[in-house]
Amino acid sequence: MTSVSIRDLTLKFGSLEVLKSLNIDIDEGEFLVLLGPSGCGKSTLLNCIAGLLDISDGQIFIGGNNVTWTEPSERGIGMVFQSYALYPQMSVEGNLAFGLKNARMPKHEIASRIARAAEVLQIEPLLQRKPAQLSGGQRQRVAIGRALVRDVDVFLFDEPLSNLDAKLRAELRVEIKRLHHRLKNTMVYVTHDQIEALTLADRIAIMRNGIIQQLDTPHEIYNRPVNLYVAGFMGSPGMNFIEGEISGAGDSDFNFASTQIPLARYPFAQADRPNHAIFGIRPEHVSCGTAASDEPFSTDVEIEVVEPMGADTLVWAVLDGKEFRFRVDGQSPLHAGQSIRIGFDPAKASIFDARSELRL
Amino acid sequence: MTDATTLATRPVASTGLVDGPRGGKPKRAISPRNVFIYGTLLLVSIYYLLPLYVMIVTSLKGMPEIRLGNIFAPPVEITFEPWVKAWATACTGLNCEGLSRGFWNSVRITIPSVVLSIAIASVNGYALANWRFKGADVFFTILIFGAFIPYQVMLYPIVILLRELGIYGTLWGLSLVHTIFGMPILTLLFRNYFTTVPEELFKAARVDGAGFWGIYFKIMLPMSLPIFVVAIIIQITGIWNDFLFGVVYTKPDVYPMTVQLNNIVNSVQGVKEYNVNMAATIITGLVPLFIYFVSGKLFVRGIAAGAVKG
Amino acid sequence: MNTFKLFLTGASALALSTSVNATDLEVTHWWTSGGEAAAVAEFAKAFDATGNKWVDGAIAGGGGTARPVMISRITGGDPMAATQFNHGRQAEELIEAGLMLDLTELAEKEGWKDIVNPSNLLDSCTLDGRIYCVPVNIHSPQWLWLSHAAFEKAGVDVPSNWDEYVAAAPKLREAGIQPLALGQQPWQSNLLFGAVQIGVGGLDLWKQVNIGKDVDAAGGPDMAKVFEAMGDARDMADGSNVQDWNQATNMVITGTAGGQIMGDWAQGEFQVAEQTAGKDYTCLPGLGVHEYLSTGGDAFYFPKLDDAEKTAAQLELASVMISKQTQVAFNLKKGSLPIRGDIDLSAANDCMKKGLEILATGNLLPSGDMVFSADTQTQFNDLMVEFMNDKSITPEDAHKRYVAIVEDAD
Amino acid sequence: MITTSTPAATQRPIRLFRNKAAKIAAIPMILTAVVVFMGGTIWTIVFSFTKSKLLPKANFIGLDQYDRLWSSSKWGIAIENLLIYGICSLIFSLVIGFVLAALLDQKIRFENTFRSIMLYPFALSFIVTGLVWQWILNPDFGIQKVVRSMGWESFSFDPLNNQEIVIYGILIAGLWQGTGLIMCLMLAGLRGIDEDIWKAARVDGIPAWKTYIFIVIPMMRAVFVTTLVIIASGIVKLYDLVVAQTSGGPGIASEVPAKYVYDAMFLSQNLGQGFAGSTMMLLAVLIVLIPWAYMEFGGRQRD
Repeated sequence: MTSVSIRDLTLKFGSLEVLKSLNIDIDEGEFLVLLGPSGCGKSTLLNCIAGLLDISDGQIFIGGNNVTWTEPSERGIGMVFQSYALYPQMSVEGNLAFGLKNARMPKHEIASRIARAAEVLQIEPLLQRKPAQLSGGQRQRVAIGRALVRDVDVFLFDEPLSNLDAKLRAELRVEIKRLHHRLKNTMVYVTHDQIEALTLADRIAIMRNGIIQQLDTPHEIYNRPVNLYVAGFMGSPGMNFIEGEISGAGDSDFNFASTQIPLARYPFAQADRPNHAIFGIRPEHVSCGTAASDEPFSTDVEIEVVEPMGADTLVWAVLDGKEFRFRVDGQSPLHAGQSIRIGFDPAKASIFDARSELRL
Repeated sequence: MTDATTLATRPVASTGLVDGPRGGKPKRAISPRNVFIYGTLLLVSIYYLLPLYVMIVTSLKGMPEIRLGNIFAPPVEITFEPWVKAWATACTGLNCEGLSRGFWNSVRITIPSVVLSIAIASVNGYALANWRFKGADVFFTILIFGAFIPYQVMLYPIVILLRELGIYGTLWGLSLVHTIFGMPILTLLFRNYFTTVPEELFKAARVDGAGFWGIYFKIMLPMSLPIFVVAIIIQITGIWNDFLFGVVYTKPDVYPMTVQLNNIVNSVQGVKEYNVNMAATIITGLVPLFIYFVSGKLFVRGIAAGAVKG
Repeated sequence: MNTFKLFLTGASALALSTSVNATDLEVTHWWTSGGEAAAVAEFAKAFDATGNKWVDGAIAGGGGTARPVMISRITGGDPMAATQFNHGRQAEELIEAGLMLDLTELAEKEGWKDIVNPSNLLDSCTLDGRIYCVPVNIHSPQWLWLSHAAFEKAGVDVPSNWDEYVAAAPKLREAGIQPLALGQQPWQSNLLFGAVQIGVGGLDLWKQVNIGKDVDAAGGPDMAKVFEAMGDARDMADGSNVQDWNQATNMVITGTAGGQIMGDWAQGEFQVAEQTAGKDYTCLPGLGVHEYLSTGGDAFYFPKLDDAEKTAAQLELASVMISKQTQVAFNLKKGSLPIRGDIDLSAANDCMKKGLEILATGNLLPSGDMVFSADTQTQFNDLMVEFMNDKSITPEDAHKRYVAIVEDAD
Repeated sequence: MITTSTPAATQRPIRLFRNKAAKIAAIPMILTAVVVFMGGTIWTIVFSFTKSKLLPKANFIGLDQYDRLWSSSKWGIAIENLLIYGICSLIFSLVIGFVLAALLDQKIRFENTFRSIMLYPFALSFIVTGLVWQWILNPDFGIQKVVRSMGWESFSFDPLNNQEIVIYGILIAGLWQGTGLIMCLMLAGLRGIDEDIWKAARVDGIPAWKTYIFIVIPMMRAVFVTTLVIIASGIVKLYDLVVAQTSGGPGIASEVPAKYVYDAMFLSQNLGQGFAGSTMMLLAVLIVLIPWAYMEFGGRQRD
């Protein structure tokens, strides 16, 4: 059963097209993350779903109903904002009750819903406080609670964790995931943080300039990005890209400078390949030292910078004149200036047409 | 816990201090910078306080002393007679009741005018900031244009308007006039203030099912105290001090205090009684001054919120 | 024009009458100085004696402040019951628009035509044969007021005419006395000019220029002399920094100034200061040269009200204002001349008596308000006040600009 | 799956009635803008082409009133005065207001006291302001006399009685009344500037005055816009202060346009002339305001 469906959604501000004919179907109980850099239109899309922006063309369905022209409060959604957007002059309880009061719900029903939400989010002791007296994490819990009490099928999150510090962000992230498992609501979640996207999402939609680049599971997006943009956007540190030529038709090679990478193991999507291509390999798919020699491809590189990050270490090296990053175990005793052997399996790589930037 | 951390920390042995700057930087109370700042501020303060001082001192002197002495000298013999005269017995035409006659009229004019003008301007600002609709900017521009129209120019058109509405000469008519002429600046301030309210708050309220008025009364109003204070002060000051509208659009039994002030100051009976004029001037200004001093801090906060963003 | 008339009348039908007591009449005027207020009190007393009530609507600041109030209220459909206006041409349009009460019946009944003297006063209240206002006093602006104390101090005899006065000016200066006191308001400079014009230029010239609007006469050598005299006056007034006319009068009263050219209303100030004409001060009509007075004055108009009781009370007020007793009481306080010739003013002082004599001999001129529109008057005011304050303007320049205004005058 | 055949949940709202409540709430503003300000302005312009005297009458005479207006030396003086006053008032208000705000922003003691002292004149009307300064500047009582009595006999400071400088005498009073508010606005603007800017400037060794002029002031655009609207509207409307202080004198040396208009309408009883004067004033305002409106609304993107 589809929970939220977006058909040919277009949004224009004057002559500027902000969202271009988008189509998304979100299943019931699905956790969809809209991911992209700032200005890509992801928050705008969320506001359209919520009904806070009037769209220029297309349709929006929620729970099977056409809500394209429906008021936000009647769409059956709850929304959580980046800045929490708590009403400063109301207590936590007042904040939770405000929407319900507007819907003229009976008092006892309001009370029981608040009690339930407070229990779920463990904010019972805070109910009488004002937002100003809460910490950032507590505020965001209350903001989630405000969506919760509405007892709706669809939750919309607009970068809810961006204002929190790293530690709290990780905690609340888990909590949102737990909440999703427990409530099984449909959730649409906007973020620019790929870790959040990868950890939370059932599916991720990567957006750029008002267009969805790829809509798929985190695994697919990570391992099989459909284009150069998605490949570069996902992963931190980012994928290594090397520009070069593909030679041969069957078991071809990728050539750049004096290096040749055999592509026999690479699963090409189609038979005809352009000459000019970009080869991408993630730093974490590179092995080094003795293990490197076991890989289908291996070569020597010179280390420029070593960045120990605790659990692992990021190494910046030079591979035949190109900058090349790879990740090694945190315990590896590497140092700048050293020469080392690295290797990887081209099957794990991604190769893109240099002109169209699409995956080959 | 603390013990553990201290123990775990590798102690760094002190290697001793060498000569040179050590510890907190010494601060001198009388630095050239402070002398400059406070000196300038004191000088400026004298410029601002001088007229008030002259007003008060003069109002406490008798006429002979004024004629002889200099205006900055404190009174040799303090007399409250000018104050009594200004308040209770100064004459204009046949009425010798001083300013007291107009005081309550001013109150009766000011309160409804302030309430009406602020109510309308705040809703305007709110609609302009949060519910933009097509053409709103055009109307707002015209409104700002209105801020530049000298009142005198609009006297006749307003007379015609009030007559057509059938409220010429009534208190409501006067309140309407104050509302109209207060609207440009107030709307500007309110609009600027409401645009500083986070948009997400407004969105959250819409998701919560609150409409135009619901958001205004339940969300915006309770968090706008500072800007309301600014608006109230500006309006009370303006309306209380207004002379032209008060005299043109009402009649003698509801003339505001400023009409009496004008009469006292402009009815010269022989010599100008500067002391009475000054006392009358201070008395007339007391209400706005009082309100201003009571709410000075909120005023600055409100101004900050109403002017910074635009 | 017609539509305007229509909505004016339509609007007055909407007029709100908020007073409870129908016989309360609100009277607007700008008489707020000491002598003036005392005079108004006489009107109020007399009117209250008829059982009605005078509601005083004094607005200080002169016609400039009061006039917008009056016009707004009359056109706004909420008029006062009576209002002061200079008679002359100022209220013509309000009458034409049908906003003023017609007093003709009352005037005929009481025979105003016979009692008002000089009769041209009533003429200026008359439009198309109907009478719309009550003249209450005669004012003549061409008086020179001299302080005995000042001349005594300077060691000169009190002058008996303009030329002697000009000659005495340096002596006054030496003695630290302001020779001529002049208020800064524009109309005072123009009044000075009017007085100099009749005093120095004489009657014929005055008539040719002011009534005949004769541009040649205005540009002629006689007028040049008038402007030279104005130059003298400017030198004598140099250093006079007061604003209001009665502040200037007060300088004469206290002897800090030698003299002032001001209308007969200055008389009221001397009276309030308890000074005696001939002993403490001297008054010279027509600057002591040509003893002519132009007669203007104040009048009261009665806006139309749609309340019969009020209308009756308005007529009653008009009748009270013109009655013998009130005229005497009012004008004695005001220092002006009464508008009827049939009353006994034995209580009048020297100056008033001088005025009455001139009135009786008929050496009279219409006032500036009657011959020129307010617009032209204001242009004269501006020119004269500019001239009196700016020494870079020569009498010749001022003369030229004067002629230009006369050319366009209406 | 969704059933695409589901009829729309609601009728498509008609454009005009979208935001209905907001539009209804804006009616007073729209009426004021259109009926009063626009209507009044058009009415004024129309009657400026007539020969109206005491009452507005539609007897058109073309541009005669404008001829007369521009050939009048009084109007010329009024315009000149307004220009001098306007430019000086604008510059001094902004400079003094900003400098005072910057001084108060130095984390000084007694900030509240100083601020109150500078702001209190704002609570007083122009009439009162004019009277007090007339009194202080009066050569027979005020500063001039005091200085002379201290022994400096030749000292001369009587701006209100000197044609050349009378407008500056009015300026002194105008600044006294208005700069406090400007200072407050500026202070608010300064407080809105990120502290880090100052830290960055300090680390970079940029002198304070340079930081103010090149970094802080450009960041305070919004405050300056509001301030300009307030100052400029005050300048155009300058009337009460002049009347209270000098009544346009000495002579006609301190006439201003608003006073010219008022006097034409109510002293000269020449409405047409007054309306012609006000039309010129409104025209001047429009010339200033239209670029502003364009900057404020035209160039800006909606977000």
